[in-house]
Amino acid sequence: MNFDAFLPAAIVLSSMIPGALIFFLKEESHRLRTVLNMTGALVKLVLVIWMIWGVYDGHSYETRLTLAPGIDLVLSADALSVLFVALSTLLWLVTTIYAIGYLEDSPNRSRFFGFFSLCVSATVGIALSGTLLTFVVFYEILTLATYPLVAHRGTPDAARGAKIYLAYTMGGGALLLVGAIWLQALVGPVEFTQGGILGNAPEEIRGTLVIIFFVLLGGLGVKAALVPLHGWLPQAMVAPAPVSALLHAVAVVKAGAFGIVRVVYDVYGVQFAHSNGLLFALGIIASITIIYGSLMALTQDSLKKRLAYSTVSQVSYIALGASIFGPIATIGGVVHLVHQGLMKITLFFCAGNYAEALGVHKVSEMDGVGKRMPGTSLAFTLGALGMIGIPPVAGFVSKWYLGLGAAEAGANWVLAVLVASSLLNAAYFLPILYKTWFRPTPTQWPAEHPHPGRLEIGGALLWPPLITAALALAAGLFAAAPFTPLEWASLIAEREYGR
Amino acid sequence: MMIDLLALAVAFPLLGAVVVTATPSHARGLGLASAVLTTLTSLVLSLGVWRDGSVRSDFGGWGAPLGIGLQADGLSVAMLVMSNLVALAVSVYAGSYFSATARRHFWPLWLLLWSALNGLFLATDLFNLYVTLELLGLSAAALGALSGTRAAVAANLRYLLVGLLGSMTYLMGVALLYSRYGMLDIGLLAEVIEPGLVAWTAMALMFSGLFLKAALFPMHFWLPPAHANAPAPVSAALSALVVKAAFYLVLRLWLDLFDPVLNASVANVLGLLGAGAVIWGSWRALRAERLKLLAAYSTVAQMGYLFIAFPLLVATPPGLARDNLLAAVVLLAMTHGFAKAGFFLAAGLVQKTAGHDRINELGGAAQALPAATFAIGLAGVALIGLPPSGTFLAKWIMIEQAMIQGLWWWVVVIMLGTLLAAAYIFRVLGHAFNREPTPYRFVNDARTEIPALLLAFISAFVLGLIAQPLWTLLDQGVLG
Amino acid sequence: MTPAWAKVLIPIVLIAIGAVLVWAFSLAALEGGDRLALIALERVPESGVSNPITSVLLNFRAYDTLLEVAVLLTALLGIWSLGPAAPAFQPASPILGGMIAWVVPLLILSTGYMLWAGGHAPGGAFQAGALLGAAGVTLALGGDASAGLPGETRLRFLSVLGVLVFTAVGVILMALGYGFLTYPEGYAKWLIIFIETAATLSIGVTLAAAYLGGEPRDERTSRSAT
Amino acid sequence: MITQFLYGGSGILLFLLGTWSFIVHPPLIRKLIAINVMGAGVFHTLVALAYRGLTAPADPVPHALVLTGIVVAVSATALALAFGQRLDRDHGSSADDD
Amino acid sequence: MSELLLLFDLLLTVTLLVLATAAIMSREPRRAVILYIAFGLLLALVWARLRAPDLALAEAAIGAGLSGALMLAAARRATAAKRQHASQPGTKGETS
Repeated sequence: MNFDAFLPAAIVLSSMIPGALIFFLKEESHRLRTVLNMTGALVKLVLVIWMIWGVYDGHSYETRLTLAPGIDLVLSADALSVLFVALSTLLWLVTTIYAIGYLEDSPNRSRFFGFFSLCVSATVGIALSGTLLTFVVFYEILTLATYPLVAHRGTPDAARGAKIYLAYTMGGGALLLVGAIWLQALVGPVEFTQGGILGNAPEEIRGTLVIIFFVLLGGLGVKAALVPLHGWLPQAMVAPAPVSALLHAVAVVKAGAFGIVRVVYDVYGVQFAHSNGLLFALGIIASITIIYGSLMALTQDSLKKRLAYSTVSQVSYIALGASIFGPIATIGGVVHLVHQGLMKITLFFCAGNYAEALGVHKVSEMDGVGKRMPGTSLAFTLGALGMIGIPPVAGFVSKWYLGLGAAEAGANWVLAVLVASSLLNAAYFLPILYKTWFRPTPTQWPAEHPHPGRLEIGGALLWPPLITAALALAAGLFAAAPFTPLEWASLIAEREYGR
Repeated sequence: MMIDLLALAVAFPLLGAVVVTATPSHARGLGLASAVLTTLTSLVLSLGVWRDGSVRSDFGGWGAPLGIGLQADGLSVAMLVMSNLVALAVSVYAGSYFSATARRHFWPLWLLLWSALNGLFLATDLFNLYVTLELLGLSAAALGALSGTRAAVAANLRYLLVGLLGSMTYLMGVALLYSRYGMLDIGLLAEVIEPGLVAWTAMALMFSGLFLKAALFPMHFWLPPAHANAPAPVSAALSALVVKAAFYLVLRLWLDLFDPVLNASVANVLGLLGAGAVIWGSWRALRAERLKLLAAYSTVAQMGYLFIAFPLLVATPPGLARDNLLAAVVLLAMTHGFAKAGFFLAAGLVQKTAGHDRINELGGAAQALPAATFAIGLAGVALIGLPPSGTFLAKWIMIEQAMIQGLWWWVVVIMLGTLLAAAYIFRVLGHAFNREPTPYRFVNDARTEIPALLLAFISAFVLGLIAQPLWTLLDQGVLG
Repeated sequence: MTPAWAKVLIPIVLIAIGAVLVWAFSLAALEGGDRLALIALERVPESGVSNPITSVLLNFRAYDTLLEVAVLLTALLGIWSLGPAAPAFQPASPILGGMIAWVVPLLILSTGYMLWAGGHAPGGAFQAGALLGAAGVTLALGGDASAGLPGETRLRFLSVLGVLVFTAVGVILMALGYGFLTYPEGYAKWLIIFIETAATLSIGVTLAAAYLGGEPRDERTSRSAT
Repeated sequence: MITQFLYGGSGILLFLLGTWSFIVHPPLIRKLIAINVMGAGVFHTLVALAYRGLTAPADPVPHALVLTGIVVAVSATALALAFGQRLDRDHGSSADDD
Repeated sequence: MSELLLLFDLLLTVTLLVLATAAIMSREPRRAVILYIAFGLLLALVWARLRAPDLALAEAAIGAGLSGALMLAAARRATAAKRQHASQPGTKGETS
């Protein structure tokens, strides 16, 4: 087997194998576990960089495993998948560091890190899926791998949250499965192809294809937290902070959003979806979700829940981008896949830090945290500003392209949605920032765990948010430089519309 | 010197049973040795079939119709491999599971059961099948009662009697076929059998007998108590292999013998019963209070899927699609074998540690036995039908075929069963996450935990991803 | 108990099944012809014995018979696994005791005859084994708590003897190149008698032990009825 | 031919009688008798169709099958009775219904 | 000759069926078993008539004889136990 045919599989395995090994480790073997984790993460990073280079050069990588006649498991790399893979790999590395610091001295870490690695493997598998079948396979594995993470703490709350999470995702998985099989029964094996495969589908099955689109959307919408399928997301907040970070920025919601992008562009084809009114329907759903999520975020006092609803809202930008016909909006949606990830993971890291160091869980308790934890708060501020869409943080770039694309497509109502949403974002983030920096520090924090070193909190917890915040800033500042998410997204859009 | 692997696959466990009966003090060592030997024989035999096609051996040199022989083709070998691997794992597990006295009883009966299974998968003669069925039924019931509780004895007595009723009914069908066609060899009969009252009645009799043994809804009533109360390794074998053997026979007889007789309405009735099994079994599993009872009801449900395949098979015209469907059914049966055996073995460990198997109170035990909990989880993945298990692949093919044929009803049943299965599996797994403080060591007792884990792992990962050889195998005399 | 509707329904269903069965059977019997009779009878001389049933049982379909002996063994092992036997019977009356004194030797004698006769006349291993078992049962009825069976070690050995000899002969013949349970020409008769003898002992012992029930116990006096 | 019909038919009747009794009579001993009558019915049918008139020798194959069947039936009966005896022995003893 | 034989066959068959029915219908275990043994012996006779002497022997010795003896012992135990626990409610030997 030559290397090109093995690389996609190797990228998946580079986290799956360490993950499987970690289960067998004794609880006390910190060092070995850390070594395994970090080796996996670094190897994956190296492999992904290799792949980016290759894809940019027009190389194609494909691992194909025939399960049964006509049923192939295909991992392949195109521009879109590489973007998502790169995001997952990078953020996995950072999150692993964070998690090692966060979970110090808590029980069942072998189990935790095992599933953590599986979760990333599944995400990368989703990113690299070359067929709808493969996508479904990894989509379900992701459900399986995240359930233990959500339930990890073992409290009754965690059990409840995990149960709700499972009920939603299993239901969604079932829908996706039915949709995928239905599609395959109709048109044969569904391989993701730039420009879609249904362009010349016979007229008489078009109606069915539209129904299937909504079945698939129902399945993907659960993970992407489209209203009204978002109910699990706030409940899943019971998970440990690194898990929330991963779930919101990289793994679960992103998998759903990525799936929607895939289905629209590479299965149905944007042309087909546009001419059959699918894009419009998707746009409506995404817009409702954006507004609803922001409104809900406004009412939350719990910091993590506010962030969770913010995710509901922000992830739908990706769907929104996909729903506007035209390459510029596509760029906006696709690039937001990365930008939202960077910003949201920063915010969750910070929320974890506040909770860990000061016992601060609620927005109302955040008075003056900026003075007490300046590093964390700086990162938080950057993330929040980015979410609102203030230049030069990455979020601005996404919104700019989305708006431009909407204007170009003549969808003025989308512009209204964007403006409204940005105002709402500001309404729920700015008060936090105000509290953080401009309110006096209280005499007593809810539950303070002073850190012995000279930093405000352990380095493993402080550096990850700073790094991701810096990346979010850089992605906005240097948006036009080569190899930025924006440039890559343009490449994707070019290829999708090019053919 | 001539090695007849077909004969040895039956003779080795038989000789092993003889040896362990005669020297009960060495039962474990000798029993394990026979287990390994038998498994090796079966694997070598299967490899041969996989490479060179089906083999047949006629004992006594008389040949059909006068004599009896054994035959291994793709279908029988697929079941043979699954059964022998599962049985080997169960043997290793049982080596540590049973007390010294129980061991003396377990090993000879277990090896007899094994020879019955091997004999059944390889048989070509209708009456010979009756004898293997009886050998299977008697040894299975005796093994099931080994746990010694009153509930186990009563349940397995009922199992024994129902099994007898089934075999007698089956035998009546055989007698009818013999009286019309004057032979017992399946292959020869297939050449002369023609649709008509005689063949139809014989089929109805034989199939009803086998349905009883396969616990097809609504004839499943005997299964849950018998399987739930047996000792864990025996439950594993009963649920994974013994009922599966009856299903295998239905499939075999249908494919090889009754194909011209079986029409769509018969197949639909089978599918309907299967659907009933899926819904009812899953529902009862969801409501079960005990872990092993849950597993037993899950077996009822999983057997249902296998029968749902019949209407799909009948509706699908011969060709690639039908071959795929057939392979999917076999894959489903194999995956369930591995998964359910792994599940029961792990459940046995949990039960032993906790002293009971009431699901709602299992938290501590689950935490203390990560390997067993994992095995349950992995087996659960296969039972639900999540990827990358073999069940997923099989269900995918079944659903696709059902959609292509426009048989939406079966899609609904399969999906409903899948969701119910997810509910009952995660009901168990939910208890694994709790705040019981226990030092984490993944494997505590390798000899019992590793077999369970391996079986579950095979069901969840290996069979789905490396299913291709099964198609190659089934090409030997079954497909096409 | 069965509900009232079932009491009515079951017989009706069964009668319907019976009608179909009788009909099918009459069709089958009419068209059945000679079935395997001619083929089998024709080849009896090649089988090494002249009693056709014995030829079928121990040569044509010897593999069936092997499994059948295994079924018998399974039943015995199952009985043993269920724990100790029921309480012993009351001692026999003198008349019965007197009868036993001559019935048992007679039964054992006829066992030998039956076994030998099986080759050419009605009889054979199963009938002989049954008589042997009957001897054990008679002893048990007479108050012998061990039914004349030997101690555990020998009892275990005797009970598996049939399967052991049967399988071993099969495997050895296979190893010698004849094929499993394929008797070489000229040896068939003696091999069949050898197998039958072993099977008879096993069957007799198994039936008697099954009648007694319960696990074999070591403290049993090793008086042999064989 | 009429002999075959007569006896074969009575075999089927016996089979049905046994089945009926097996279903409706719960006591173990009655179920066992029922099973044995069912078996006898099947065997009887086989013996009837092996019969080829007073002069011709009977078909030995069904005979062999029946012989095997008889032995299997007695094995099953013995095992089932041992089960029943075990249940009787346990009867009334406490705390074993787990 | 042939009519006589047919009459004989009919007689045998009717007796056989009557015995079987009686064995099945009898509530009292011991009586049922004894009727069953009688049925088995008659069956052996019929089989001897059907030119199956081996089977006749086997049925008489094993089917009727040993099975009968086994069941008789069980029936005796059941009857004794019933007498012993007459006051105790129970479902002796019952499976349903």
